[in-house]
Amino acid sequence: MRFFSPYFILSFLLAFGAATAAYSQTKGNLWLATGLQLQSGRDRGFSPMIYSGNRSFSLAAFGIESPHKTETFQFEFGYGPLTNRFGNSLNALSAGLLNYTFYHKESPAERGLHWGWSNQNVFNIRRHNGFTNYSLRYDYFTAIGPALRYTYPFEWKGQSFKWQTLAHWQVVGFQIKSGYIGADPEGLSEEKTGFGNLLRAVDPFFAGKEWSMGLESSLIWTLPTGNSLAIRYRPEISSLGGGQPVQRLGQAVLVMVTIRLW
Amino acid sequence: MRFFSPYFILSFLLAFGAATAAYSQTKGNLWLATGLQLQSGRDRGFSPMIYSGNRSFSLAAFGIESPHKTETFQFEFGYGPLTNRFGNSLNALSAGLLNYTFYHKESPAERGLHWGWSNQNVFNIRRHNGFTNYSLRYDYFTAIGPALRYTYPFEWKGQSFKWQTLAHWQVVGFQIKSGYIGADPEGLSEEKTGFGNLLRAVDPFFAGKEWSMGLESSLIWTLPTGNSLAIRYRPEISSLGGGQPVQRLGQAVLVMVTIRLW
Amino acid sequence: MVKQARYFWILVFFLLSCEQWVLPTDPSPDPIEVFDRLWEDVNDRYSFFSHKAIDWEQVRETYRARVSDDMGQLELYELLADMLFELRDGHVNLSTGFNRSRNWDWYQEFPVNYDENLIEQEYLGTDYWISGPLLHQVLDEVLYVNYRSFAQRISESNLQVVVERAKRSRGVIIDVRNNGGGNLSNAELLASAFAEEEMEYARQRIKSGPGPEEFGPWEPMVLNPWEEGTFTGLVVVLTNRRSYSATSFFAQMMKTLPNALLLGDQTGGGGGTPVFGELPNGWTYRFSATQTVDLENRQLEDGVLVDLRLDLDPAAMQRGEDNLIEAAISLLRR
Amino acid sequence: MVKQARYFWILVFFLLSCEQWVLPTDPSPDPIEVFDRLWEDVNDRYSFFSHKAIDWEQVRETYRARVSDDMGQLELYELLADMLFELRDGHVNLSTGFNRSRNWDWYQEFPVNYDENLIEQEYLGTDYWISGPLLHQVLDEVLYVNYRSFAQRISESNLQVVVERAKRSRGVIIDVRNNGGGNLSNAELLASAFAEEEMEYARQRIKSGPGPEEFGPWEPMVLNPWEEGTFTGLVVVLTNRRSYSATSFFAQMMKTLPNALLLGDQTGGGGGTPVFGELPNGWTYRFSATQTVDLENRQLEDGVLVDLRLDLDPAAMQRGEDNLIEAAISLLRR
Repeated sequence: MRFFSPYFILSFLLAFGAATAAYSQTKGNLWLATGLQLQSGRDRGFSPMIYSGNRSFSLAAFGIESPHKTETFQFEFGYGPLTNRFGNSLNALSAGLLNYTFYHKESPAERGLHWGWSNQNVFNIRRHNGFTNYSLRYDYFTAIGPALRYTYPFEWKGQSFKWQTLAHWQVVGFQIKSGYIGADPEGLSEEKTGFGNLLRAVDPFFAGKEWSMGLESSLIWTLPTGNSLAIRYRPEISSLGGGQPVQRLGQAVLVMVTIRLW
Repeated sequence: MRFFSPYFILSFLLAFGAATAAYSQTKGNLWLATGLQLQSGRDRGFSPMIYSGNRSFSLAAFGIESPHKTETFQFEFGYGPLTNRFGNSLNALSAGLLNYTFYHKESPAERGLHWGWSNQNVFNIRRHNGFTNYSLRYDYFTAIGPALRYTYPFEWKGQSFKWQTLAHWQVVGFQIKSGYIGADPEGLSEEKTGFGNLLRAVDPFFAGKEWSMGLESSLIWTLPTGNSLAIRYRPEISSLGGGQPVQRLGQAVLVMVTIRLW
Repeated sequence: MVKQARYFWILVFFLLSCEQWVLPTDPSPDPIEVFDRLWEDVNDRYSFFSHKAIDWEQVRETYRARVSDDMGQLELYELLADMLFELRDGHVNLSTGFNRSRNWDWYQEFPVNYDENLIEQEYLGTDYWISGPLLHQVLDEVLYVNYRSFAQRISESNLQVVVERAKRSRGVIIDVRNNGGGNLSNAELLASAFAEEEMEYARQRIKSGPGPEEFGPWEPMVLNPWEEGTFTGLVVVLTNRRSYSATSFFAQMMKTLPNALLLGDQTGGGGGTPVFGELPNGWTYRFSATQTVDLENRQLEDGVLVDLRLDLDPAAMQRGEDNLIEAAISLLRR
Repeated sequence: MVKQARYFWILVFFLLSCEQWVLPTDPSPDPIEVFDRLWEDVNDRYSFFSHKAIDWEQVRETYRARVSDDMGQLELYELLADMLFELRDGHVNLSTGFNRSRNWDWYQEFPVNYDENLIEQEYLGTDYWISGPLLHQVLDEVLYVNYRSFAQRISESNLQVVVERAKRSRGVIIDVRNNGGGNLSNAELLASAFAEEEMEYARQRIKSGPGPEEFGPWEPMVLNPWEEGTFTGLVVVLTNRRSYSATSFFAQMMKTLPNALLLGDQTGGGGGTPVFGELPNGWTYRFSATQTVDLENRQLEDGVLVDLRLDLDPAAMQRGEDNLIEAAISLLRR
């Protein structure tokens, strides 16, 4: 997993970049970022205790900026051990795809406030190291909601800088969670047919009962070559209700390079 | 390890980039690459059998090109399980720093054959999963030797491409290897003083008895923005004699992005 | 433009203030809180209340009165251990680092029926084979296999040699007395080497909600013949009251096979797979969260009954004989 | 320009052709090759040839003649097992998947002196404490601790409770009979809880080259008192011939302490740390590669002698008594 994700993403981008390089009106960018995420979470299916720790966290994103809108496809990956305050531990892995679209028909793309929407898909899996049975639990959700972006460019000592904050709030979608005791979602094994089975395991995701929102604040230093180096701070929360509730809180600090593809 | 390496490298580059951006005559580039390495190796301290497998392999490099010479500092990291043909396994981790300097006073930097020298530092550590005692062994060497680079730029369907092959051969240096039975190098524990101890553990590295050589062949697609995407093939061999000999053979295929910093 | 940035500062502060709301701090480690958490989790997820006719509300009333927030950790441990003891279940433990509570009534009141020293000296001898965790020796043309813990993994090559030696013998004895269980996959692998065809041997269901009768559907448990080849001659499995958990499942698998029979005393039970939990003071616990029944809907929790009931005879032991092994040998040689 | 590229093609082909030269293929799995590899590796790395007066060249002559490339794997296994048996070392094994060779003469010829059923029924009872792998019970104001395998990790909190209970008792019995060893760090941790001050208890050296007497320097092995607090009252350690490897080291540590004494039979030995190896047919093996001597330069390989020699008495057993435990109790209560 650790290895294949950036590999496949880059392969995809190589192919994708080649296909879209012909667009003359657009700009294509690639982001690569890596850093640490302080994650805290609770899964009632395991314990009433909070498990937290510093995980490694990386992301790779691809963005297309056309005159009227900006689209970003961001793949995220986090992995590491979390412990509770008595030293019990679990290993938590997250993989997600976070897509943004922002509209800037009336104002320049480089500056100001832009509205848009976002789509978030997150898969979380954790293995408890102290439990011999039912030690694996996971959850997944996909949801859409509004997004907001604020960009403020400035100069400092003759260099170009940019402050950018993105916010997203997931409103409606679907979720799948591990069952009351075991790893398989409730209802998954009742029938033998694959798809009917899957449908039984899917629950709705509604803002109010479920939550997922986050910010991405970046301080970006744009190089004369058009590439940039940046530091990003990325707080986020998520909470899935029903069955055994799952809550999570993450704060990642990342160093990031942006590569202008065209 | 997995997380800190790219993180620190990037932090270092951010600082380093800022310091050197003032040079007007030079070009600064950052490479990031990830892929798979088919590694085969034998450590007589463990077994007469070859252990091989596909490991994840990544590298981050920083290069400065001035009118007369090109310098590259490349950090490499590989990790993964290797198995012998009966299914026994060990986990092998490699971390290395490979530096190149090429001279091109008489010919353009973009084309042709250039001589130079290289310095390679590699640390390898492996843990055997089937052995209960003395299951950890490692080796390290640092050596210098000649290097050669050939660059051939060409155009295809209106896009700029470049074929580049680098070769290096390590001639003289130092090595430290695990002992006859245990992980600690022979002689390491004879005295209690740290430095005298370390000197006892160090053996010379001489081409003929020891070997380390490798190639890096890249097919590079240069984007209009000055950045590039590339595929790199990277065969290498190394062999350390004396005590319990260690031999290794690696072939990595990597996808790579190059980021023009200035 | 900068004015618009205010939205963002509001957002940032909102998000940071969510922390306590989304993820409240850990519950208090006070004895009353600890007691309530444990009682409630057992109430919600334990699977044998109705089968064992346990009134858990009544248990709460008895023990809750004895909890106070100024009691010591040792007293609290003893109280909780006593409460869990009422479940009469070997898969229930409370682990504290200083002690681990357990209920071993399922074997402590019954004859031991197993003497390891005797088996090593009189049956295994010094030249028995060690194939991973399987210790085996040929006794009067019969292959005797001793397996002491299903927690020890059987590899395919371990099993291969047992099957091959079995084929050259007049039958197999598998001794899982005192085997306290372990991993179900080892039980399935070992039993699969003696199965001629696919067969259902039990059905299992799992708690699916906090209600006392909230269970998922009954799922069949199926044994498949080992693909590398099986031994379909006669097999005698020796069990005692200390054959527990995965060993009960193994006994049930073998009992279902037409070519195998169980000899000795019934198994201790352990038909519920345990789920784990944590208390706010860091102690961990486990208890059964599933039910397993045989093909006649008898709970495996009550133990798997043998086909031939036989106890170890002290007089035979005095002669240096294990009369269970001797009985199995004469059965197989008949 | 393109002409220069030829250098590179030459380089590439050179590099690829190096493969066989840098990394020759695996040796042949033929019996003769397998035999030679094993004999040679033992010859180079085994540590007790001179101490045990073994003529390994002579052993080669005896066994090499019986190897042929058309022999079966089972025959080859038996031949190699017989050859390794000559080392008279419990830390020597050949593992093949179907069987594991061993030399257990160090206990098989001696009295067992240990009955687990007896200890469970008469001493531990049903209400003993379980602190990780340490099972303990107070007997006549004396703390009896039973530890069955140094392979099972002792945690700091496990040890804490033993030390605390020890402090409230008139002395401690640590029963490591039948404990076949495991991890030296568990031995050091357990012994450290009874050490008043830092002390050297043994010296160890490791093979450093293929010559029969090529060893690194003697390194002292040191026991440090446990930082969390120690029990410095009287301790009796019970050992038998099956106390081996890490258990011999533990016995040696305790023997060096002024407040502890050993009772029972000497330990089985196992004073060499085993190194592992692989044969070209995939079998693995291990054998001793170090030597350890006590403060009088006596090899731990020969076993650690007890302070008080005592065997289990069948008459006492008949009465339901373990006379070693009884002797330890009366020693501590004196």
